[in-house]
Amino acid sequence: MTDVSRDEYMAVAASREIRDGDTAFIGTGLPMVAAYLAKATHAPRVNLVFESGIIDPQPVDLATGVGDYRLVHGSTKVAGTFYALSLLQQAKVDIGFLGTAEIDPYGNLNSTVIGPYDRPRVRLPGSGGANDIASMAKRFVVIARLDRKRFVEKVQYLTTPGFLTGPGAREAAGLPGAGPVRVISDRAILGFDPASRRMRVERLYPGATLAEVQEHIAFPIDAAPTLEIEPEPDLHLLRLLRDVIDPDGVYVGRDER
Amino acid sequence: MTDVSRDEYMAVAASREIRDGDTAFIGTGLPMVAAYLAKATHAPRVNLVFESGIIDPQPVDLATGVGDYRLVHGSTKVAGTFYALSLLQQAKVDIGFLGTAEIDPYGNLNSTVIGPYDRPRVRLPGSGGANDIASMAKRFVVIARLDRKRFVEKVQYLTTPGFLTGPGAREAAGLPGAGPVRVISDRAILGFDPASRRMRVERLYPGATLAEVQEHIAFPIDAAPTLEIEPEPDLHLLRLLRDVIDPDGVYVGRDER
Amino acid sequence: MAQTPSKLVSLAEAAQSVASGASLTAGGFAHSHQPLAFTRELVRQGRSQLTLMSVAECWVAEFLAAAGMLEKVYFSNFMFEGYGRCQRFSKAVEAGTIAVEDHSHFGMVSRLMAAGLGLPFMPILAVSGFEPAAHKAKRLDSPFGNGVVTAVSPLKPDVAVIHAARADRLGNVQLFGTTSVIEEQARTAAQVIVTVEEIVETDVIRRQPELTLLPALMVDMVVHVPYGAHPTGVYGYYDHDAPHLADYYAASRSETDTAAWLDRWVHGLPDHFAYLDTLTISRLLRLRVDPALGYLHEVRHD
Amino acid sequence: MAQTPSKLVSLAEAAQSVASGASLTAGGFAHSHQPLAFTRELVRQGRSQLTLMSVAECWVAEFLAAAGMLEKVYFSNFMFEGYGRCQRFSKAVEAGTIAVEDHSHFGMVSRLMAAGLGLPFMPILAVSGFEPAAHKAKRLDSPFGNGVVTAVSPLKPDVAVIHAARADRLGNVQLFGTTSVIEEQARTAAQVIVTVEEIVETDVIRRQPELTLLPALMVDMVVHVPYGAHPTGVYGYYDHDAPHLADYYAASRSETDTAAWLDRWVHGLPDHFAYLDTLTISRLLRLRVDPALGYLHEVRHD
Repeated sequence: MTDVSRDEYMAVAASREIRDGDTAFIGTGLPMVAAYLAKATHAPRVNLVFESGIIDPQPVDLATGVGDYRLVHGSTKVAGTFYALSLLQQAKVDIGFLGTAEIDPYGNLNSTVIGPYDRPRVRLPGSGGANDIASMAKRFVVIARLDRKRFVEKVQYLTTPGFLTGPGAREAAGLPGAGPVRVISDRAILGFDPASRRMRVERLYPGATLAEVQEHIAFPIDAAPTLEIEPEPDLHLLRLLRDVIDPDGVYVGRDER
Repeated sequence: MTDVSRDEYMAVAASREIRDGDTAFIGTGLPMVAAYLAKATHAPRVNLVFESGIIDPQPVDLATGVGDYRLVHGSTKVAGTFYALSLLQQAKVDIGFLGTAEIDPYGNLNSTVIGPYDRPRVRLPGSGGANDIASMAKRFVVIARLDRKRFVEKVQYLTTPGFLTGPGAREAAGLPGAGPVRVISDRAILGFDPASRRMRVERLYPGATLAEVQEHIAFPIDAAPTLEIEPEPDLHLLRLLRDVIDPDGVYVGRDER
Repeated sequence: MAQTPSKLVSLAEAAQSVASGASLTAGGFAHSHQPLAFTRELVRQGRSQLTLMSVAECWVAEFLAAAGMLEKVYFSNFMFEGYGRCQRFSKAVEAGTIAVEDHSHFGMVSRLMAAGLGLPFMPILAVSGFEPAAHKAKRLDSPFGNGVVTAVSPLKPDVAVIHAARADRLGNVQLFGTTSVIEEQARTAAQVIVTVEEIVETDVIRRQPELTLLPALMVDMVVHVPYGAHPTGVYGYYDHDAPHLADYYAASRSETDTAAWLDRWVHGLPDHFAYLDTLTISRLLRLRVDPALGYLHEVRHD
Repeated sequence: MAQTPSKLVSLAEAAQSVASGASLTAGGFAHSHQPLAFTRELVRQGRSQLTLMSVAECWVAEFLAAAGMLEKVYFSNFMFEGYGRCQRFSKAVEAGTIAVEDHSHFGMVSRLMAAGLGLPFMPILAVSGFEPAAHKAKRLDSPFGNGVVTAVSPLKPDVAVIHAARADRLGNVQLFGTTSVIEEQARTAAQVIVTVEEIVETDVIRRQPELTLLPALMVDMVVHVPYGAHPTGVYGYYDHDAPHLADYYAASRSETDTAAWLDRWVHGLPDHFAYLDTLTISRLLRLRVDPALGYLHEVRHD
């Protein structure tokens, strides 16, 4: 099957990061699709938590946001924002997903400003739960399309900690979570070298090359010792994505290959 | 009317301490009766809070305790213990009522042990919410029968702060509440001298004498500049107490005069 | 506060209690239960130099920014889910006319909670903003030698404005669905104004006390404002009005279009009921939720 | 934890997970929802040197004390409302066989909450115990120069035992009426055991998610134990059994009578259903609540 879109590769790869029994902190967009996909396949007992205060929903329709009433209906608990976020501090959250405007080689993120903080060129939406998730979830995954303006040597504002300056820096800062484990992009799946904590290329989507990935990243990046090729998603997964979870293609585009 | 019991005087006097619109933290026994009486008469808009997490009940039957289901039914909010107690810290509670095994001239209370803490002669129930109420409610009222073993020069354990060692001591200790305003006993209503913070006799129940009150208190105690006589309660109040609020005389005895 | 037998006031009266220069916090999350009728009334009356101490009340922030009424904003995230960033708010920050102070959600909620619990700080483990400004967050050793926390300082707004499902005249407030940050916002604010879809008898509140979000002792004013969250939604009543939000979002790309939009939907209408009439009843009915689901099943994801 | 498809276990199995020397916290307040079937099973199985980190679970403490199983108790208040102080517990403290550490309610709840929120301390304004022992509470200046707090240290029990109204097999737990300290207790304990009146399908939980006290992610074991709080009550199900409590209270005045009572009601009965049979169905039916009130209207105040 050659008509798998990049979004579909991303959704499937993100879904795979969720283990059965995990408590996963989920935001709008691809993470939501990935979480539904995981729950419908290999991780039926995943507990989904949304920052609006919704725990473990069973939505009939795809939600348009983390506070969407489609999530409230049929959830197992509705509470408030403090409750949901305090689960992170309690070390009850296994995995969180984050998007970003900028990411550096250590997985540090900026979703606050482009330009100086007090008089920015572009004012972005701000941290939201991102800093909390990255600081306190046991692990987190970044979902970001490759772009030399996004994958930068140094973020213009440190919204959300990855590995900070490298090995030992998170521990020194007192951050309870273990940090980023994966960066899921539209051409490859990236990870972090366990020794240097720098980003590396771990898997290429079919058709993508290492050179092409490197070209779209503004900092030097190597391949992992064994650079793999991501297999095409199972037909069953694709059918779930296309027919059940996101039939209108709201979050998972079909066209871009 | 000469058949008013001491308990009835106490209930009426306690009820009078509640002002309309107050938020009152209420425990089992006489305070509950006093609160119902206040709500049924001069303070219809009193908000009652119970440490079990019940806010503003409208009980059909007299409750046997602060967690009684008679209070849950028809309350305006049910929550948990932390919620109820945190209202004290938020300075939302105007008045609380406390009982005690020992009380000293400054209104400090002991409800923890008689004898040494580690090997007490009598182990009492412990603070419960008493320390919290006395520390943080805007004002509090003690309800205690006169007895030389109860009204003592020095409490054997400081469970609950009154004025501590005297003027300025509460402020120095950082206690947010203003301290005790009244001690309602079975023969007289006591208060505190605004300058010395020591207990004094403010009102005698009909038939009681200052000497008799002093005889039942183990520390030296004077009368307030104007020592008044408590008037007999209004017939309407007595009917409410006897026929509606505590018809079985569970908390308000009829016999002792 | 509780001396008044009823806390019911008009929307105009409630809005009048917010002076220019005041600090506000507002309920709501994403496209849900934001007090927008109140916000429109405030814009209609006109205010300046307001401070917003907010978490995710993006639409309140955006409309106040569009009307040029904001001076300072503490916040953690303003994002119109499904649309993009808040345009007028962001432009004003970029132009330097609104000063901001960023937090994580947990940091912001904890700052409100500190004040709400009467505490001079709240300890958290996340490092709010990571390189925290000294006045908002400081590293603090536990006095028991068992760790280090980030202490965040309290934020205490003058007024909290909340939109909820129903309340009685005494100010007992109930809301269905998620409660977002309302509990902490109502606790911390010096004055609490609640607008509601329905006024009910206290007996109705007493039938489901477990649904009570704010007891009367937390609330100062109650305003009866059906569709008071429109164009955001209220769980169990109506869904958010996606086309209306999209219209605003399109207008908000330019200052002129935004001004025209505000003229049409705020300044050009004398009050909330004129606003509802202009929307038309058929439009409002299209937002009515499926009672079995609590949301509008047919809504398009646009 | 969530790897098992169902968390349902037997009462005996659940009790076996509490080892001698373990620290416990138990739900309940006054005569309401105390996990007493679990407590009886633990007494039946026999344990020693247990620690209780408690707030107001007086009956749990009293029965464990009567059985000689307690070594240390952290608590804020043990009082049998309407009866008097806990006799066997108090006697054991007076005899020096149980060590205690006193707190105010707020101090104790805050210590549990500190651990439950993952914090090395919790700041409060009340001065817990007023002359606090250094290991449980310390005065601490706010780093913002805006006040002084009392920091209380975290308490983290090995096991929390909760009795609730209903749960599904995944561990989503609902309770009607007041929730006492259950939220904080379940958060802080390393292992959470919940006994319930009814096991329901997850769909039943999903119909009223606002009633869920503990989501599945907080719960390790679920045990189906109807009348599991007897002789205390469960709101909406049955009231406390006042004559049974009075019988125990009379027995508890002497060591011999207490032993005889324990022989009759605990050791002499193989399991919880034998206990219920001995009580007789007519006695249990007399405790059944009025569905409109949620409590037993006819009960005497004795």
